[in-house]
Amino acid sequence: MMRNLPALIIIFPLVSALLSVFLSKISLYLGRNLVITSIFISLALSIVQLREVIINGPISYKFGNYAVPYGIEFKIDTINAIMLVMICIIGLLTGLFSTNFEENSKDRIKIGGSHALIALLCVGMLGMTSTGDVFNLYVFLEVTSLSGYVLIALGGSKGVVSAFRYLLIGTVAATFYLLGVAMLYSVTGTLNMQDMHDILSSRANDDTMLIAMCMFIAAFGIKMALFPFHGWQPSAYTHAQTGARPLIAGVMGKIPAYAMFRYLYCVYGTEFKYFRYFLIVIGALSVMGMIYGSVRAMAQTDIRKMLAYSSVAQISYITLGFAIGTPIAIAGSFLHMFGHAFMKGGLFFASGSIRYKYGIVDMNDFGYIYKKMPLTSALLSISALSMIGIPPTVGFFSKWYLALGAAGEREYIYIAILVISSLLNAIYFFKMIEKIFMAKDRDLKPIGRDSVMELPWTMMIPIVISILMILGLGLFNVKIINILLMSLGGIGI
Amino acid sequence: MRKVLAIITLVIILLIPTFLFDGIMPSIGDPNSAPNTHVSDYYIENSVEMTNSPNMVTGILADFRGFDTMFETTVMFLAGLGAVLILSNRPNIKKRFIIPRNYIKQRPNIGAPRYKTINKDVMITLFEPLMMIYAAYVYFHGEISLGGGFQAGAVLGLAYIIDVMIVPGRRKKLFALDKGNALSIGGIGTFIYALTGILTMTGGGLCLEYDKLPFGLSHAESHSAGILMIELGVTICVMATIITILNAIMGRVRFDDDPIKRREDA
Amino acid sequence: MTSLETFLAAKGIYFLTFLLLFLGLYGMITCGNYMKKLICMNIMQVAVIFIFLCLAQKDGGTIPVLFSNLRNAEDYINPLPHALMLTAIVVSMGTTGVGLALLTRIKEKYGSIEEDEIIERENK
Amino acid sequence: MPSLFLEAVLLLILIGITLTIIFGKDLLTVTIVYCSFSFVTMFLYIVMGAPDVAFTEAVIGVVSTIYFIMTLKTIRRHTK
Repeated sequence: MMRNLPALIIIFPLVSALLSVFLSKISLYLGRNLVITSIFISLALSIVQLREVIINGPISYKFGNYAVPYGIEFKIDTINAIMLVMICIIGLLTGLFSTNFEENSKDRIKIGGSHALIALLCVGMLGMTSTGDVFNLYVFLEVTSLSGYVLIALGGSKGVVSAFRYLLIGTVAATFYLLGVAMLYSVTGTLNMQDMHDILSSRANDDTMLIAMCMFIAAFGIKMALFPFHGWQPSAYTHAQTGARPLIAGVMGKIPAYAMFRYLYCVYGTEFKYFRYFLIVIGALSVMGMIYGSVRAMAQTDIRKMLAYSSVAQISYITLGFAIGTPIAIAGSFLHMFGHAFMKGGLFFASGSIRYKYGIVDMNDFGYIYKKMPLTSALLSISALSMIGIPPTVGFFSKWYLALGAAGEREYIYIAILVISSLLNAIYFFKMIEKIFMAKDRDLKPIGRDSVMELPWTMMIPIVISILMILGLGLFNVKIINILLMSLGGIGI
Repeated sequence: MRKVLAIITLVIILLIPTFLFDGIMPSIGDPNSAPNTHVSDYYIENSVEMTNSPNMVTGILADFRGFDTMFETTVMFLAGLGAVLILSNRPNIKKRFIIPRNYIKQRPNIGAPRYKTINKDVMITLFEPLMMIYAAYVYFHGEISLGGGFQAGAVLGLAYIIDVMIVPGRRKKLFALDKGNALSIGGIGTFIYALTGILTMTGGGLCLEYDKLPFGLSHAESHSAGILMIELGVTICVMATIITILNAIMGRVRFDDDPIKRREDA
Repeated sequence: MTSLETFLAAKGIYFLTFLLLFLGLYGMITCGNYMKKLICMNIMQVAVIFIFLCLAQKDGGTIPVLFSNLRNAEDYINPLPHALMLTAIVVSMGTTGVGLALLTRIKEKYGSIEEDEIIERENK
Repeated sequence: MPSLFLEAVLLLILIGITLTIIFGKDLLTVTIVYCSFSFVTMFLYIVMGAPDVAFTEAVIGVVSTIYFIMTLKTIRRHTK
């Protein structure tokens, strides 16, 4: 059992997703409940695994017990162990949250199937995070993207068109990724990341590596919606299925960012000849993305679209940390990754709840919502404050570590951009807070569903846990940074 | 404007391969190039003994890199699930931009098909069993010669497609699967694959370590049994998925000889 | 080996394959019709498969199925890219299936699969 | 290795087919031409020494062509 932890974390949601449609035919909610239970089991297992990794060091799991470059290997260090926990938490919360959006539907395939998609999205992301094999990463990338396309397409007619555009551009990204793998394979002859790193550092082949890295940046840039490649993202996040939106917007963009980190630092390594130039390129893209995303977000009134554009800016903070390249900045960008998953997930939980209760998405109608839905507006304000970077929340600390790292490298322009971007964030998030607390009362009528509480309990749990995680990650930031630094030393930064 | 842009793109795209990708790949057919030496030699020399499968591609696909194949099968299931879910709801007829015309009144009655030189039913009844036998051959013979689970499943799916498409709705079907059932079967097929992984773990091994299958077999037998088990899962999943996607798309197509009732609910 | 063969092995085949890949990309960018975009997407994926299979070729090697009289590593071509590309083909087929399902929905809602018409109707 | 000539010729045919697809106006023609594309691809796989991949491509070519033609029944045939 303990030996097989890395495989079991993936296999539980996989099996539940596969059986979900079949079980829904037997009993209406059986498949759905099985999916939620299995993600919960995965969460428990991943916490156990995190403890194991912190105590005993990195785990290497070999499928089929074949020696390393010949079979597929999973490599778990503290960074991806924490990421697995994050994916499982958001996946579980999303699974609970999206149960509310299908009450009226009696279509068995739809109820079982949409939860199976959430589980498969989790499976794809869990696999992408933990794998140590470049081709295995491609297969998981495709699992993630396919379930993403379908979840976006389920959000209605506009969702279908944006899903189709995402499918086209996402497949181009996957093809570029495969092309990069082909180039690296042509100079190394292996597919294992660690083995590849050893061969690449002994056998310099700079031209091929240069072009392969361009391919990887384009591929992962498209998948995570980095600035010039972000075209598909705003409409896709806006029109995705309401129940699954926290998972799509909160986590789906961050896993390719982690994969890019693996390629930059684990496969290529700092001794690569053109390494500095790549950092400069990524830094420039991040800076442009931060300004562009914030400026575009200011112009929106639809809360979903505003949050989508703000994601373009926020993903750039993460890549900015990679571009600075010191351990403390990278740890800061990982902290921002975890924090932003809960902030953006929380904002989408809150906006989804408001839509569930009153059927509105325009911020101009949010007047007096704090009296009608106190907990939801608490989540909205706390996440907004965290996005801006007000001290007790996690947003402040991640930006603080990023700025510390930039100061250590004497990259003062990055600090200036961080401050400017935070101010722009403040402009549009204070606009939202103002609409919640000060706008005129619109006399909103709840649509249809009466309940004693503010919301059904399956929606309250995600909201409460998001608030707790945003504050908790902020309060215990030193601990998390220390855990992250443990592994960063092992990678050799 | 658009044409000029298109031509500029074409020129750039023709220039990229000439300059950017010039001389970065190893020469084709060089036995000493990196991809042909490092891992490849190990597979060629050892895979037949280690996996008991004379076809090295199947050995690698199903044994060394079996975990990849598990998720390849999952992708197939996911594609079927996605097609069914996307096509499970229709846009509201009033919100469509172009409301489909009802062709019933305009269409003249074609009557029975005029070409009667070949009796298609006989041809179909002749072809389908042959295809299915061939699929079974491909499945069981996959480790020894070409083929494997995927191809067998696709051939089975093609037999179904021929059965459905040539004479729709006129003859009793070979086996009828609606899209919900086909989807469930696809899920179960992939589950068989995952179950193999779980069985090896309960036998005390790592995931997909066929030596530890709890059947009490020798090394060679257990590898063959493991490969056959996962190929069975792949076969079922691929067959069911091909049928699922076909059914999902076909549910929206209006054929010339459809009964009238089905057109009006469209 | 003639000079043409040397040229083909070193550059020619790769050049043609990359040309195919970028022609597919060109089609995806310029075609206004979504169905043609989907087909060009398939062409791109096929081109990448060619590149992998080019890497697998070996002079004097035969297909990677065991023959009893051949035992050495240089007698067989590299089987690993073949296994990888089987996976890639299946994945591309899955993507095509989902894409076609999306296309059917788009046609039902917007009555067209031309990009400019859809953009025009989307903003109505 | 004489097979390189064959590969080059087949690749040239594929490029021609691709140009036909990009500049074609009738979607049914495009689909049928795409079917021939996957047929030529299958030959190319065999020449490259990958019969397993060729077998898969042969089957997939048929299945995806059928899907394309089925979808085409719901879609207007001529492009702009």
